[in-house]
Amino acid sequence: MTQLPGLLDTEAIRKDFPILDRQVHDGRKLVYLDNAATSQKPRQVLDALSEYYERYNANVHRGVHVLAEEATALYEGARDKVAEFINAPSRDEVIFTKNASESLNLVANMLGWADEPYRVDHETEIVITEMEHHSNIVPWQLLAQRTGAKLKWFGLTDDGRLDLSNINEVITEKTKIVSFVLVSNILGTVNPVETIIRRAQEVGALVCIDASQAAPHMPLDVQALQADFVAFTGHKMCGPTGIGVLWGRQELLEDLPPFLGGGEMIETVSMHSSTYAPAPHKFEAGTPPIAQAVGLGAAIDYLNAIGMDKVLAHEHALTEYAVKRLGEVPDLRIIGPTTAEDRGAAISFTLGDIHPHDVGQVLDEQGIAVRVGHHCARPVCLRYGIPATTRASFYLYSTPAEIDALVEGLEHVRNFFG
Amino acid sequence: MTQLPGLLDTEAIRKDFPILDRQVHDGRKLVYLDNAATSQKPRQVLDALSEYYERYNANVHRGVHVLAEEATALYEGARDKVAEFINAPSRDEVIFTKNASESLNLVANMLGWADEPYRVDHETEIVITEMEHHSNIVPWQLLAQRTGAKLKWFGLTDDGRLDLSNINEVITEKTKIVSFVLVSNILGTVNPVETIIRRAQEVGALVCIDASQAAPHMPLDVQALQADFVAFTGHKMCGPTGIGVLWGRQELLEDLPPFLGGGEMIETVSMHSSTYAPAPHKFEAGTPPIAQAVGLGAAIDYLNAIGMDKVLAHEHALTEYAVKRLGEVPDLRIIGPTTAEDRGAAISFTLGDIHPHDVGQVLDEQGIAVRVGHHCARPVCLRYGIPATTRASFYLYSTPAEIDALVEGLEHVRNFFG
Amino acid sequence: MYQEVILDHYKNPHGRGLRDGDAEVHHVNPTCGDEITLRVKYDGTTIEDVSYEGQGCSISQASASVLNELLVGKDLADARKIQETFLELMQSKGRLEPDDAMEDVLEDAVAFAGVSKYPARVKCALLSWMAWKDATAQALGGAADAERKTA
Amino acid sequence: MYQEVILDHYKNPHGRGLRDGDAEVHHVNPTCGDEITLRVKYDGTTIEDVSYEGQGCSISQASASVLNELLVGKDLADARKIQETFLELMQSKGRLEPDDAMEDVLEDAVAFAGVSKYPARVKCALLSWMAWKDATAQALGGAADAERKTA
Ligand SMILES: Cc1ncc(COP(=O)(O)O)c(C=O)c1O
Ligand SMILES: Cc1ncc(COP(=O)(O)O)c(C=O)c1O
Repeated sequence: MTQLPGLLDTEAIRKDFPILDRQVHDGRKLVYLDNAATSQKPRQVLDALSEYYERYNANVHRGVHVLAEEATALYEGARDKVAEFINAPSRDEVIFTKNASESLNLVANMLGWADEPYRVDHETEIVITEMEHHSNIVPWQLLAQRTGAKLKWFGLTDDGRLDLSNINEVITEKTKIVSFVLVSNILGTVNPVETIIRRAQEVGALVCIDASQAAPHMPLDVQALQADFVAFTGHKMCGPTGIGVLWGRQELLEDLPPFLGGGEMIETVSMHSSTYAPAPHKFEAGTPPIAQAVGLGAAIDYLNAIGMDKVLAHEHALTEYAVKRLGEVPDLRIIGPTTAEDRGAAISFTLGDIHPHDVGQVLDEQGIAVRVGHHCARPVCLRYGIPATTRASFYLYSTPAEIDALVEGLEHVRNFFG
Repeated sequence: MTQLPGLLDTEAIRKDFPILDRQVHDGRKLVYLDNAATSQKPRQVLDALSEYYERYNANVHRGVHVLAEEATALYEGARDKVAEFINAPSRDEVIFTKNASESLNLVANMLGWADEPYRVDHETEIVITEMEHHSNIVPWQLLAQRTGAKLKWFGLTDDGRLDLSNINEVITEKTKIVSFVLVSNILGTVNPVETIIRRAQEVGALVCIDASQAAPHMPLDVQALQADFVAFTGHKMCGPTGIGVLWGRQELLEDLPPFLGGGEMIETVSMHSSTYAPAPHKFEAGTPPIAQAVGLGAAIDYLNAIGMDKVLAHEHALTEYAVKRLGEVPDLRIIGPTTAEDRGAAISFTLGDIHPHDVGQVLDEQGIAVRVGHHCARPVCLRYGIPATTRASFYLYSTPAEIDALVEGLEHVRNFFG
Repeated sequence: MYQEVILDHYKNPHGRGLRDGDAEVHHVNPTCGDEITLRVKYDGTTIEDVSYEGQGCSISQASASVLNELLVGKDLADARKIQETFLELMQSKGRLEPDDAMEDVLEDAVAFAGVSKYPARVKCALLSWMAWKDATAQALGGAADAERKTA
Repeated sequence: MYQEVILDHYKNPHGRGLRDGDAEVHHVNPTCGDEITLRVKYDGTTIEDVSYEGQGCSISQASASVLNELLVGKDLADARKIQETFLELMQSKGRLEPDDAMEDVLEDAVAFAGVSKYPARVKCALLSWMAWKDATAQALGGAADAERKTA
């Protein structure tokens, strides 16, 4: 087996993930390299879910019975865990949503309905980048259409990085919000947060960071980031589906208007008018994803026990190895940074003119699960003049042997369509 | 044991619900009468969740690998189950949300951003009722504030029913949408859908029905209801938290604009503009609550195996018994209909001037879980001049013995504070 | 949680009713609808009266009664100490066993120690105390709002 | 799924390229970016030519090639029958074993039977067929949009 410095003890870790034992296509071992789409879940998370439902399940808040108090303590305890995980100054800055997409829509809608100085309207500008996930494009397009604001964006360099050469023209005094991805899900690029934030602060614009591909893979410190909002999603970080997070600076959450209205987010309701609870509850309408928050808390416990710095080192080692091995495959072109520097463990590529759908399908027949398509980042495909890419993405249980299997699989693809 | 006609075999059913074996407060048997807040989950649902994560977990749509195809089939299969459960003409009319609150907000927002003839604006009116859950009040208050539309509502009669005497003044030619609850979560009232719909259709208004307390407890047929939208929530019907449903008529879903933007809900995206996928996907931005949909599907299988008409009969028998037994408790006043006719199995009451918090707490000490407060329906409390109520609510596993325990518990409360 | 002392105060509240005051506040516990209207009257920094009307559960009612009994006649500094000690006890999640020193400060109010185990009820117990703090800030000047936020 | 026939059509497509036509449509499969521009030329109700350009996976490319081979020279009624049979096969979720009658109608196109087991790929196989249906509706009048919706 290939030995790389910095690898985790994947043999032990893989035992925690029941699905990794699965066989597909008549006995082929599953090689799961679709982690940027969603991660698998360790038994510890599944146990936390079952235990929640089997022992504590009740609706949260307002209850005076045992189950309601226990369920509330578990739900709010998960908020504490998230707050600590991202080093939030206050637990009240952690809002539970259903996924990162809702988190980003929440920010866009808060700003659309806000009073000055936050209000986005026809005299103001919104800035994103060309490498955003659709979930960080469409909400801003909708906001721009509905308010008349102008949507601007940073383009990309040929080697898959943000082109910040015109930063002073893109982010201007008119800019109200700059929203960008910390780690691209299609290119793998890790973006230079500081440069962008510095300029945004200069002009007094708010900054929202899409950390969906960062939170699962590296230590995340919202205070060090200095952003105003940070969004991520549970299912990519060993947690259940149905749960996302928006972190926002407390004073902003106090000032900004609610988005969804309903139970739990109110202070007092009459038919004529309502007042709202303080954040985070103001932004959590209806019965929250209680079990899913508890599951996310268990996922965070799991990741903490391993150590996010170790996860990062593991993936960095794998990425280095993968970039090298993929470089050996003829006709393979990596879309995105071609070294492991400032890049995450999602690697997109094309293989000659074999269509990614065909690449993915033939890999699948060998048990290798990759994602193909535009990965909800179609503007990136347009930018590089390709219809789609094949993407392999790794996580804490991925191994060099799986990368070897991928490379072998790609050889087979080439022969098949050759 | 009390024998009532129409009861289910609760002894068998209760074996499916692990939590019902739980003991609280040093060995007291749990008597769970907080079902209107959330239901417990049968093992079949928990197993479906675990199986999903242990064998099939992947992100849905667009994947060409086995897990992605299986996960997609399971997720879309859950949509089929929901469609059949509510007798939807088409599966594409079933939108998965995170809870009923999101479903209701989705309707309000679609109408706010819609083109004519659906658009709600300052020349139009919105109609709700005084017995709505906050989740069917606040979204409309927000919509009214943000569009200038006028919010109107039906009041309540002294015996806890809708006062429709002025229906022609409340619902007028200006009315664009009438949104009301099918079964009240605080009063238990079952509302006369037909009368309201007839008037709404007369003036060409859309109708949205909050079926959160109906879907779990009775057969639901959206075609028979003749509404335009129907909302409900998974966690109250044996399903997981984190999943809700909005059913909407296909032509409306085609015409109305999207709400949340992001991955999965698009057809094609460029930096300049985007087009949207057909419904239901248009309204499902981001990674959906996949496991939760699968869990809801399993809950529906479970309920179907018992039969919703049988569930209804069971709860009706319990409600009749409970109304009778509660009537024997001195100083107890039922808030809502005092017979089992046209009422669901949630019964609110006051007990002399003992505060509901105290009632609930002392019941809890005896292992009896009820909800106290305004049950996210504060206008009802204001209407009846009470600060709050105590609410006992039943489900398919509830028994006459549990009602007896409640009545005994209330005697104890009276003695304690007497 | 329902100590005899609490039930006594609930059934026979001290100083209930609204009387003359320097400032009046109205506080609501939105999660359960408990309400209190509370007035303070100062003579310099001495608390001459705390009068109140309200509706709510036994905990919130008894707590207001205990507050009246403890604070009336005290100097502001002492009252603050009592309020802070009570707050500390109520936020202890049942983990704090009141010692003699605490009992000396809180007198009857130590009976609320058990309530701190019930997060949903802690707000009931604190309602009148927060109202008093707010009213005091108003009566003696100072930023009432700022005080509420840090409470 | 990758039958020899499919790979052959993929590697050596029939009738590829855009030629003169009565109507042109551009269809996209948004989930994977497959695209086709397709033109039909009719001589009365006889299909004189189906020409196309596109990019996409082997399935969508081969399917367009098979379409060209099967439909050119056919009468519209026969072509419709072929299109409908192909649609039926592709929507069968792998549950339909093509019989002799079906093979007679579909010829090379029966090779796509295996694709119907892969929901993500069915749209690839159908792309050119939907484009043809749309283009035909445009060329011969009739509501192309309505046709697309029911497709
Ligand atoms: C009548 C009614 N409507 C809406 C809701 C909101 O459901 P959820 O909290 O799941 O969004 C509830 C339950 O809380 C309800 O009882
Ligand atoms: C960079 C990025 N942003 C946002 C999202 C959206 O996350 P979700 O689908 O959980 O809302 C994803 C994942 O799909 C992503 O990779």
